[in-house]
Amino acid sequence: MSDVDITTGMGHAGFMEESPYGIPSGKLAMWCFVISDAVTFSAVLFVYGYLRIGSPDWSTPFKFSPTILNGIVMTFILLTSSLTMLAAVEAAKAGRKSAGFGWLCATALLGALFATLHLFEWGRMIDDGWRLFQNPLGGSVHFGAAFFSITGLHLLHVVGGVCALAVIALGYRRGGYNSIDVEVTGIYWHFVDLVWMFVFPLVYLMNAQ
Amino acid sequence: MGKAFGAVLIIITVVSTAVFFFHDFGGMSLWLPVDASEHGHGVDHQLMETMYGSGFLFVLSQILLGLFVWQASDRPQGWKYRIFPGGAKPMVISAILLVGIEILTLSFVGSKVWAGIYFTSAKPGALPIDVQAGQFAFYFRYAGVDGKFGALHPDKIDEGSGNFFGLDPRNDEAARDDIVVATMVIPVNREILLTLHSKDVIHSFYVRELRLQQDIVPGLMIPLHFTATKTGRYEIVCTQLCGLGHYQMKAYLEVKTQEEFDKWLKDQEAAQ
Amino acid sequence: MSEAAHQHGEPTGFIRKYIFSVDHKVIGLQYIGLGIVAVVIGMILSWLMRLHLGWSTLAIPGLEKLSPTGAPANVMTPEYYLSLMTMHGTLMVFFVLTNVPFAGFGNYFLPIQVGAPDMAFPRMNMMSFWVTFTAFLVLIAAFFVPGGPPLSGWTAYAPLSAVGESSGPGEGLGQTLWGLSIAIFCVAQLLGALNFIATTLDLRTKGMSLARMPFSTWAWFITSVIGLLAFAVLLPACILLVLDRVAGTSFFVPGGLVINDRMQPHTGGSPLLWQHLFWFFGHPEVYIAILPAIGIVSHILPAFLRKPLLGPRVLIGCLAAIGFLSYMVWGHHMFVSGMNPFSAILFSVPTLVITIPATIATLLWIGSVYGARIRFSCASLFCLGFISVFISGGISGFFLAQPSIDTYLHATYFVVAHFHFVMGVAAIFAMFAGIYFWLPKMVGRMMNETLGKIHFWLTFVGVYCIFMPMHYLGLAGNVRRYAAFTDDFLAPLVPVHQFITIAALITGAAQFIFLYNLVWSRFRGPKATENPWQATSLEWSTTSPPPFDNFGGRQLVVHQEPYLYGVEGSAGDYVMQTSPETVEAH
Amino acid sequence: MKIRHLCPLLLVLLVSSGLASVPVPPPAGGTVTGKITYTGTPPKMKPIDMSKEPNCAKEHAASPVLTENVVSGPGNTLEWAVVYVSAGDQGSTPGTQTLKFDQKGCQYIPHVLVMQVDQPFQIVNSDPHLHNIHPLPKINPEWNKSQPPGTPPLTEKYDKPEFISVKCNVHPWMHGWFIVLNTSHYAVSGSDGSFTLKGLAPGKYTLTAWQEQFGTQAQDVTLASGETKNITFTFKALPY
Repeated sequence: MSDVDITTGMGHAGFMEESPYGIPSGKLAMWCFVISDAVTFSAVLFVYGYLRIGSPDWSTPFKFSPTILNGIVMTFILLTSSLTMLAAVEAAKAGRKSAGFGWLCATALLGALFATLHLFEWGRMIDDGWRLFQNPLGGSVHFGAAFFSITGLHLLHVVGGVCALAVIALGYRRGGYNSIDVEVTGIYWHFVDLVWMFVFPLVYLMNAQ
Repeated sequence: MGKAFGAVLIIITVVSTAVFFFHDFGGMSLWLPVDASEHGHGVDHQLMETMYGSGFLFVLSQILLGLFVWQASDRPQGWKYRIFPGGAKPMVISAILLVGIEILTLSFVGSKVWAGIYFTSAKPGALPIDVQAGQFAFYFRYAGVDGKFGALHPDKIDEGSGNFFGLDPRNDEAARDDIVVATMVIPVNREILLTLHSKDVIHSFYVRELRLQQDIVPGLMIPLHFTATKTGRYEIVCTQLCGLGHYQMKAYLEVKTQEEFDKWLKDQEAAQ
Repeated sequence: MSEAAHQHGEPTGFIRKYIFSVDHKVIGLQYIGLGIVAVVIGMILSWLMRLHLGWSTLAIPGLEKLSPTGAPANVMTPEYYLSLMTMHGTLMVFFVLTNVPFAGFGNYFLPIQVGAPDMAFPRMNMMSFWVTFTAFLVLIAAFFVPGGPPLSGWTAYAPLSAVGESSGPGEGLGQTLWGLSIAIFCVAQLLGALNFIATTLDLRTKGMSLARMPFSTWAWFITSVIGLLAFAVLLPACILLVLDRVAGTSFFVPGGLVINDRMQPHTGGSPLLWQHLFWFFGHPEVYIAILPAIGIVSHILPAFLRKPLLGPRVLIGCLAAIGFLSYMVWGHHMFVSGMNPFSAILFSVPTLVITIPATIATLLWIGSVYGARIRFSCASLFCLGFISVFISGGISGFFLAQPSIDTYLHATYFVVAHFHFVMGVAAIFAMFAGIYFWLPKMVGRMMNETLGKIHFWLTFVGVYCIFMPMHYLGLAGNVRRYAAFTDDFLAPLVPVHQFITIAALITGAAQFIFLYNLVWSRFRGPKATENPWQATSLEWSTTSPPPFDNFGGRQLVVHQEPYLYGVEGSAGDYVMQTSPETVEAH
Repeated sequence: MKIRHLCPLLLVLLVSSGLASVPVPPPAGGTVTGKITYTGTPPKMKPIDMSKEPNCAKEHAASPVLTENVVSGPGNTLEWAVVYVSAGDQGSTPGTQTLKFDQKGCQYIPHVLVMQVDQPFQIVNSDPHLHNIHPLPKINPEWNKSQPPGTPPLTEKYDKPEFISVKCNVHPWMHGWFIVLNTSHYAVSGSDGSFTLKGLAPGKYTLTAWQEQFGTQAQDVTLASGETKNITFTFKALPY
C-alpha cells in the first residue's frame, strides 16, 4: 500500500483526469480486492452449500455451550473491533495521531483475540476427532472439510489483517503511513468482519444441534 | 498485397465450403454417418439448419472482407476514405436482425429437439440395460430371466474374475441370473433405457449413429433412453478424458432384429 | 516510501533495472518474454502430439531423453501424449493467451496510452510478474517429477485429477504441481487486475476522458474486471482440488469409487461441482484471452486503414456486453455432463446471444475496411487475418451453443477447431500484429517487413490448413483427446490427420522466421522514429523506446479522440491525441 | 459346451509355458509331490468377452478364453496354485535367470509368474496393440507402465516377498499374478493339479499352498535324505 498516495486520484486536478469515483487509487484497489475476495468466499460457501444439500447424512454437532457461545463471543469481539477500527479512521482523519494509533492497536489486539479463540475452537474440534477428511459422528465427512476450509480461509484473512494492522499502526505513528492508508486498511477489516457475518450463521448456527 | 489477401481469403472460403458439398473421399467420409436412431433426424435437421444459416454468414463475411481488402489495395495516393453507406447503424441493425432471428429460430427449434431427447422419460416397456463404465471398458448388464437387477456392491468388483459390476451372487439371488456382456446387443425399433454409471472416473457414452453423447459420472446414475431404427454394428466410444487408455475405451453396439435379439438373449440366459 | 512512481528515479543497477524492475515497460517485456518461452514450448509439444496423431508408431528421435518412461524406444505412450496435451493446453491458455495480450501488452501500453508515468502500484506490478513466473516454474517442474506431467487436460476434471496416482500414470505429483501452479497464477492475475483497474480509472492524464481512451485500453480494462471475478473462483477451486489430493478431503470425489479393484477412501463429493467452479472461471477466461486481442486489433487497424473504425462506442459496448454475458454461459461446456437437462436451455440462450455483440464487432471491422486505402504492413495483415480467423472460429460457436447439436459434436475435433480458431489463433494473430506494430516503440527498432510478410502468409494459410479440416473431422465424429485413432470409424480419417500434421510442422517452422526476425530486428533493425506508423495515440507521442517515466517529465494533455485518421492535420492525414488543433468532422 | 472340451488342451498349453519358470533342482535331495484339490462347487470358468479388442476377439474366436481365477481340472484338481517352502527353508539358491511374462492375445502368459526376490523378469507385449501393465503391490513400490506395440520389453524386479495381483486397465479382464518368494523351492500346480518340489535337504519344512481365490493352506513335512513324500492340499470351494 506504500504507493497509495502517490497515485492518489484526487488532489491533482490540475494535470490529471478526475477519478470517476473521486477516491484515491489505494482505496479503489482495496474495493476491487474486496469484491474479488467476496467472490472467492462466495465460491467456497457455494461449495459448502452444494455439498451440504447433496449429503443426506449431514452432521449438526454444535452445542450451544461451548461452541455457539464461543462463536457469539467471537462475533462480539469482531464487531467491537470494527467499531474500534471506525474510531481509528475517524481519529486519523482528524489528525489525532496517538488516538489513531491507540485505536489501531486495539483493533489488532481484538483481531488477535478473535484468532486465538478461533484456534482454541479448532483445537477442541480436533480433539473431538474432527479432521478435513473425518467425521467422528459418522456423518458426512464434508463437515470437517467445509468447516476447516471456510473458517480457515477466514482465519487467514484475520491473521493477515492483524499483521497489516500492526504494520500500519507502527508506520502510522512513525509517519510512514497516512490517514488514507488507515482508511484502506479499515475497508479490509470491515470486509473481514462482514464475511464473518455470513460464516457465523451459515457454518455455526446452521449446524447447531 | 491486398489483391493477394483477397484472393487467398476467397480461395480458402471456397475450398472450406466445397468440402461441405463433396465430403466423400473414397472410403473416407468427412460427414456425419448414417442416422440410426429415432430422434437423430431432429439433430441432423437442426445441424443442417445451423449449417445453412451460419455457412451463409461465414461465406458472406469472408467474401466481403476479401472483396473490401482487394478493392483497398490499389487506391491512389491521397485517397479520401469512404465510409460504409449509412455508417455503423446498418451493421448493428443487420447483425441484430440477422443473428437475432437466426438464434431465436435455432433456440426454439433446437430446444424442442433437445427436449425430445432429454425432457421425456422412457415409456413403460422399454428394455432396461445397465451400463458400467470403468478404466477402460464398458460392460452391459441385462436383468436376466427374473427381470430384476442384482444390487451393486462396489467393494465386490473384481475384474479378474469377471465381476465388473460388483454383484454378490452368493447372497443376492437377483444377481445370479444377471447377464453381463461386453457388447451391447439391442433389438431394433424398441425403446432402450440405459442406466449409466461409472466405477472410477468420468467417462462418456458416445454413439455417432445414435446422435447420442452423455457423460457417465461416478456417483450418479444417469438415465438415457433411445430407440434404434437400423440394424447394424456400431461403436460405442468414450469421449471424456479418463486416463491412459482413453483412446482404446470402446465397445460395440449390435442392433438386431427382435427375433435375433430374442435368440441371443436366450443363449445368454442359458449360459448363466 | 510514498514518493510518486515517476519520482522514484531511474534505477541504475542491472538487477533493479531489468530483473526486479518496477517499471511497467520492463514488466510488460518480461511478460511477453515469458509468453514467448511458453509458446515455443507449447508449440513444440503440439508438434510432438501432431506427429503421434499422424503416425502413432513413429519413433521420435530424442523423445526418450525427455521421458524414459513416457517414450520407451522413442515411441510415445498414450499417457505421455495426454500429458503433453495437458501441458500444451495449460501453457497456451494461461501463460500465452492470458499473459501476452493482456498482462504483457497491457502492462507496457496501458499506462502510456492513458498518459500515466507508471502503473498505480509499481511494486505490486513487479510482484504479479514474479508470482506468475513462479507459477510457470512450478508448472514446468511437473515435466520432471516422478510420475510425469499431469494428464487430465487443462480442465483437470475430477475425479481423475483428484484421486491421485491410483487412477493411472500422470496423476501423481505432477497433477498436484499443476493445481498449485494455477492457484499461484490466479493470485498474480488478481494483483494484475487490481493494478490495471486502478491505473485506468485514476491515472489518466488531463483530457483523457474515458471516452477518449483507445480500444486497447478499454479492452484491457474490461478484461481486468472479468479477470478480477473469474480468477477469484478458480483460486479456491484449485486449492480445494489440491486438498482433495493431499489432505484426504472429498470435495470433488464421490464415494464408492473402485479404481484398479481398490476401493477409494473418498466419500460424498461431486465431480460436477468442480466442473461448475472451473467453467465459471473457464468461460470468462476465453474472453480474457480474446478481448485484449480484439482491443489490440481495433487499435492497430485504423492506423493502417487511415480511417477511424465504424461505431467506436458501439464496439466498446460490444466488448462490455461480451464480458458481462461471459458469466452466464459457463454451463454450455456441460451440456452432456449429467447436469440437469433443463439448465442446458438456460445456458444455451445467453450463449447464442453472445453472438450478437460478436457479430456486430465483426461487421464493424469489415465495414471499416470498406472504402479505405490500406497500408499493407505485417501489422495490418495480421489484423485482417485476425478478422478472418475470428469469423471462422466464431461461426462454429453457433453449432456448439445448441445442446441438441452439441450432443453430437461435444468432445470432437469440431470443438478443437472452434476454440483453436477463436481463442488460440485469433489471439495469436493479435499478438503478432501487436509485436509488428509496437516493437518499434518497445525496443526502438523496426522489424523486417519482408520476413514478416513471409511469416504472415505461411501462418495464415497454415492455420487454415490445420484447423479447417478439423471441423469436418468433428462432423465425422472424430473424438478429441485420443492418443491414436484405432477405432474402426476413426482409422480411415488418419490421412486427414497426417495432412494436418504436415501443415502444423510447416506452420510451426514458419514461427521461427518470426523469432529470427524478432531477435535480428532487436539488434540490427533500422532505428525507429518516434511515430513510424503515423498513429495518433499517446504511445506515439514519446520517444522509441519511451524513457523511464514514459514522457520524459512532460505531462501530456489530451485534446482529441483517439483515432483521427484521414483528416487534414498539421502532421498530415492524421491528428495526434495530444494535438491542440481544431479538427472538423469528416 | 464346445468350450469345455477345449479346456484341457488350452490348459496344457498354458502350463507348458508356466512350468518353464520352475528352477532346475540340485540332485539327490528329498522330493515332495502332491496335488491341489478342492471340495465343494467352485465358481464356473466363464468365457471372456474380448469384443472390445477386435484383434484378440478374432484370435480367440474359435475357443473363448475362460476366466482363470479358479481353473479346475479332472478330479477336482486346481491349476495355478503355488506351493512353496514358507518355513524351515535351507539351501535356496538366488534366482538369476530372467523370467518372461508375455501379453499375448489379451492374456497373461503365464497366468501366475513365480519369481524370487531380486530376480529379474521381462514383460513382453506380443500383441499388435497397446497394453498397460499394472501390478498392484502393497509392500513393493507400485508402478503402472504402458507398452505400445513394438516397444522393447520392460525389465523389472521386486525386492520384497509379496503376492502381487497384475492387471491391464485397457483390457480389464486380463489378470495375472506376480508371486515374489524368498525361496527357490516352489512349484506351480499343473493342469492336473499336481506339483513337485525337488532337491530339498533333509529337515522339517512348512509347505504353503496358495490359490488366488481360496487363499492359503500350510502343512508341515519332515524329509529324510532322498525321501519322497506325497501330500495333498484341499481347498473348500463355494459356487459364487
